Amino acid sequence: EEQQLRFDRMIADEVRIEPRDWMPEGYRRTLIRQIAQHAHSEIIGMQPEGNWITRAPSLRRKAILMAKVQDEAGHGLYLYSAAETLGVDREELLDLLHQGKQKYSSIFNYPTLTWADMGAIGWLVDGAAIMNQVPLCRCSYGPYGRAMVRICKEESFHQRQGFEILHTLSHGTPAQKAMAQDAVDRFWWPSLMMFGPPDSASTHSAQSTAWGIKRFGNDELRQRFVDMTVPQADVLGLRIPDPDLRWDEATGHYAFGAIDWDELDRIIRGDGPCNAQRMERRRTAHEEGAWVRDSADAYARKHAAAATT
Amino acid sequence: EEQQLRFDRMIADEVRIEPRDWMPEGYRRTLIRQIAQHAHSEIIGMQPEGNWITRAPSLRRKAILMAKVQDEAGHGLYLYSAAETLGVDREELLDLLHQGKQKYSSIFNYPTLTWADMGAIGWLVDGAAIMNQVPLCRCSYGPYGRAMVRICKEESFHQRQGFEILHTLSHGTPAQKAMAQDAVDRFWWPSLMMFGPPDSASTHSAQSTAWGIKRFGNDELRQRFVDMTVPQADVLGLRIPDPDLRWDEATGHYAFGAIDWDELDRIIRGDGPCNAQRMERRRTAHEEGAWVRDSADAYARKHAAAATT
Amino acid sequence: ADPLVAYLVGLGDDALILAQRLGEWITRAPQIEEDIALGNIALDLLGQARVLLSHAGEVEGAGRDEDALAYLRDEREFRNVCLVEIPNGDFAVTMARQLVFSAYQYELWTALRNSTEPLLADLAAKAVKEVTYHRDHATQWVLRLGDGTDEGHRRMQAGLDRVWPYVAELFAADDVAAQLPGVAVDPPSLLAPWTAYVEDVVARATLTVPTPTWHSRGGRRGLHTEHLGHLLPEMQHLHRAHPGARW
Amino acid sequence: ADPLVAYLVGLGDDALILAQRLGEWITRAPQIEEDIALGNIALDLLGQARVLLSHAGEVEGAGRDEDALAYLRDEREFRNVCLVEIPNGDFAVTMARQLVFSAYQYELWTALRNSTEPLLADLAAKAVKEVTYHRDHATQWVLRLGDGTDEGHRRMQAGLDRVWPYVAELFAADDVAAQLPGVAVDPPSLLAPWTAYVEDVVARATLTVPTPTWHSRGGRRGLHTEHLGHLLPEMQHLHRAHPGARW
Amino acid sequence: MVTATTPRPPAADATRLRDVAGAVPDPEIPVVTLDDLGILRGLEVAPDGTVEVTLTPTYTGCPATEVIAADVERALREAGAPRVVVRTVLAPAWTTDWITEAGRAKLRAFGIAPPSGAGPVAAPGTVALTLSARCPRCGSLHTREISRFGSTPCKALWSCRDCGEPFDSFKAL
Repeated sequence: EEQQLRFDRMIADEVRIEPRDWMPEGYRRTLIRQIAQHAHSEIIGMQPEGNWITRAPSLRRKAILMAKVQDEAGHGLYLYSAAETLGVDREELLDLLHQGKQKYSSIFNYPTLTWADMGAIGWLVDGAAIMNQVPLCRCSYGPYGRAMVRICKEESFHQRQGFEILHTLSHGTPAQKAMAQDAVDRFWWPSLMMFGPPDSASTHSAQSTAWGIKRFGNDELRQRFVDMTVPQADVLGLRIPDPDLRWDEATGHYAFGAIDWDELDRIIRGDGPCNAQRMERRRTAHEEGAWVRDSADAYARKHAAAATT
Repeated sequence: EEQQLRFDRMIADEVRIEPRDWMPEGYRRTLIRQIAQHAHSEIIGMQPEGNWITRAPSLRRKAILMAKVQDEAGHGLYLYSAAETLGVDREELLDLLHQGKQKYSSIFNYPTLTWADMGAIGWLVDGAAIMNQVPLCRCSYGPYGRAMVRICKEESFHQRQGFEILHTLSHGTPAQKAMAQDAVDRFWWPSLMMFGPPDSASTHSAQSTAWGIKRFGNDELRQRFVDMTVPQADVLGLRIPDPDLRWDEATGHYAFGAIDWDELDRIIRGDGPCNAQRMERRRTAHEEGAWVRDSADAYARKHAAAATT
Repeated sequence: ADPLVAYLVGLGDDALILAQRLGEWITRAPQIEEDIALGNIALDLLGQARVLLSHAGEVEGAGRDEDALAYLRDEREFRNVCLVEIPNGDFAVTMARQLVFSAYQYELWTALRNSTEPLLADLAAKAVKEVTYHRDHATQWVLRLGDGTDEGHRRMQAGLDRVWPYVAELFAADDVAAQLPGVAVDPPSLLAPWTAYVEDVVARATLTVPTPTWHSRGGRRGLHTEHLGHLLPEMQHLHRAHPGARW
Repeated sequence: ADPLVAYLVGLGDDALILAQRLGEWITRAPQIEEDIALGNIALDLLGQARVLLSHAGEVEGAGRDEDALAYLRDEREFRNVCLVEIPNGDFAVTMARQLVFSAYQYELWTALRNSTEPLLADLAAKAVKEVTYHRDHATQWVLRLGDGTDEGHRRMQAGLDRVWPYVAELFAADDVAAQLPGVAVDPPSLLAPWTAYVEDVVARATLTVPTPTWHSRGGRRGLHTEHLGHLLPEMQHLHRAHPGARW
Repeated sequence: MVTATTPRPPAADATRLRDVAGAVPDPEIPVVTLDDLGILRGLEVAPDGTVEVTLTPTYTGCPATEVIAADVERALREAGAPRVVVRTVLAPAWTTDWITEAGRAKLRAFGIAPPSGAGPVAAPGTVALTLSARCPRCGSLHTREISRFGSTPCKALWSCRDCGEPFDSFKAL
């Protein structure tokens, strides 16, 4: 119909779709799913780092880490609000998360075993996230695109802090340097998996690209990430745990080894080291907080009623 | 009547009263109260030491401490059984404890703030307890007296371990020695209070003495404890925190400073640093364990029924 | 020992230990807003602690920085009041503690704006603004829980009951403060305005001000609850495991 | 690294970490008998750990004694299976873990009585007797809870569900053991007798053997759950806070 | 990069260096500079050429403060300062009133509502009053606060009831 034509024209002209504009149901559903997954990832992603707040090795690092985890919660809220402009509400989305019907990024199913993991997450995981997210700043859906602009800026700050943690460790005592290398060894491959399966195996992509939601293929973004990160590892004095990694003059890119997609599959299926723990913590927080939210609602109703009578 | 005369004669002849013997109601009640309070003290007394099991500074000390706390639980059970020979049962006595209607030794309302407190408790608190308990080995009530024989043997072992902890600390690093001195500073006066108020202010004593339950006055036992302990402090190289402490040639005893009975009163009234915490821990363990005990009972009934049908 | 150092350390430890406790909430709060709010309050307190402990180290002049003071002291050397070290309990216990402490800090920093010690006065001017938010946050929650559902009311009253034994210690006369006229605040002088504020909130929340039968004492002299001895290992472990390392 | 050292450390860490967890129960058990029983089991495990770690230190020959190994290693250097480090949960979770672990240790020590390494064989002869009691204790409780009240049944099943994801790791083929034929036991060889025993108990308790969707891995390679990182600070703090001190 | 003879900046260079320092972007909201935020309190060049910079943190616990100090130091060195000392002062306490008009415009353009109104009212017995934030996208005042505390300590999260846009609002301090 006319609406569809108008929508298609806006997409073609790169005019942003806004909440009050008509949009096809598939577009709306795709966006809800993607924004919700992104929001869930921010919320669940607080856990691996939150795990070290009470143990941060200096007050300065403790403050930085607390601020970072808080940022993630803020980004989560922000994204849930963006999703709400599409006509769902946060409670529904959280329920879907808690029931396991919506996902979050698999990277957060790895445990944070040492302080250096705070560095590796900042440098590699946030680095990969930014690589994925920068193109979303141009997303056809206005509220999401604008949210991403601000989120990406803050994430860059986080990535810089992660890099700095690793830099300090790799230039510290031998034990600190070993800790940094160990963290990179554990987080390197999972970070590459964050770009998703190879394009040849990826679903959803074509339609998302047509709708101006997705701008680049998984493999292309992954390659960019590797190209950006390898020289940074040299600055850090840390080794990328890939014997096949080498500069390829012909392509002008780094070639890298085969990714263990079975591991990603296993984790997506729920058999990762922390899937159960992350979900349990989230559900427990939600359930144990029910009486708090209920009481706040009751108070609000009571006083709203009082104000109008 | 005749029973009373027979009872009085047994007491006079130092023949032990046994569970099946007739005894006056007051004697029975006094014993139940005293044995229960003693049992409760063993159980509550597990907490200040249990607090350090997870943090013991060597595996050897951890094993010794675990064994000690376990001994205390064993003594508690043993004493509850002794009380049960007087026609109450353990559940009743625990209920009275949980309701605050029966007491336990006030000494356990002080916190254990450092590892050295494990030493001070062994040396001073167990030392004072033994001083109080040795005369009870001759208690007119058979089961209690025999229980005390066994318990005193084990407590002596504990006291020796406490002494050894302090000895190691006071001959260790300056920080360790300071820790030991600090523990003695905090536990000295409360240990003296363990003998109870001055005889001039003590209730119950006369009748208990007549019944062959109590053998010595509070002040006499306290003096014996001071006389025994002060030379041990010299061996430890630790200072007793009492500026008035001195050897009195005339009496052949150590003279010591005034005890702050207000502090003891306050703690007995419930205003001690850990009263609330100790009781809460005990009640919580009991309440959270209710379903476990219930299920075990149900299982026992089910299988007893099955065995007889 | 220099009373100024002791005073700064006492206030710094209050802020540090409460920040540590609030940090335990993060990822466990009843709603995401509260993960943020509690994190934010913790961050403010951590900021206060860093300023106070750094300055204490400078005044002491023995080369201890904020981290040496936070990570390398033992339990008996901490000078915080016992209130801040008690376990978080449920959200109501935490909000009761927040109400008590933020209303106390509000009066404290308000008074310290006139301290003759420049750093304290400067910090106070800044902190009083932050603490105004903290106090408002706690107030709103005490109202919502106390005057919301029956369960909220019951739990909030239990929360007040749990923390009230630790209140008197905040306002107890303090040797250290007494030695610093003009610099420090006399804790008893804060009681009246604190009571006025808190009793009003408790009443509006349809709750009852508890009358505890026992009171904590001695945190400022290093006599703590047993809880602190379990908080410090977690907080200090990594720092102590790598002596001399930079982070 | 010497595989014998690694093997001894692995078994020693299993016993040490579980002893630490069981130690947390003391003064919190559902009845005093259980304070004693759990303390007793913890003490047996601690005894095994001390023998194993001391011997590992001797074989290694680098001057590390049992305390150096227990207190001065970091999380990534611990070699225990993940099962023993998970939090205690309620009594049913602890009993589920005890059933799984004591039945495993029963088979392990039974087999190790024939180890060609004399210390292991000697320890095994003694430990198998202790573990027989542990297994019996856990068995009795799984029966009482599973076949007692409805709440007991529900909680006991939840306890099994909680710990079963950590079972497979106990029986996973192990590089280290593979390098020590005659000395070590091949973990997969213990699975059949373990399964026979445990499935019988679970069935008699009217419970169901869980079929978990995920499995722990990697404890023997130092890849632990996040829980271990909170257990170790508590365990090691005091020892580390006084470098070089004797206790 | 080290040149053989580092030119010593003349005292008159202080103005230029002040501009350099003031142009350093905030690390978390890089669309605004330190000058925009009003957190650069002073810059002096000592006779020996040492540049002394005075900053004030937005919040006592703001972890960006140290990063800002490092960024200022680097920017000044690149601009030729031989030695830079950055001091953080708490007084006078920073207030959102110090954010410049230009800074406010940039924040708005970035989708952050600049601060308006006041913090919670301190007087006991009154309901804390928070003024509505203006939607930086459509300009509506028909907005609601979602979270008093936002992703960074200085911001709260709001959403617009008219255009739906979620937005950060700089908290008045």
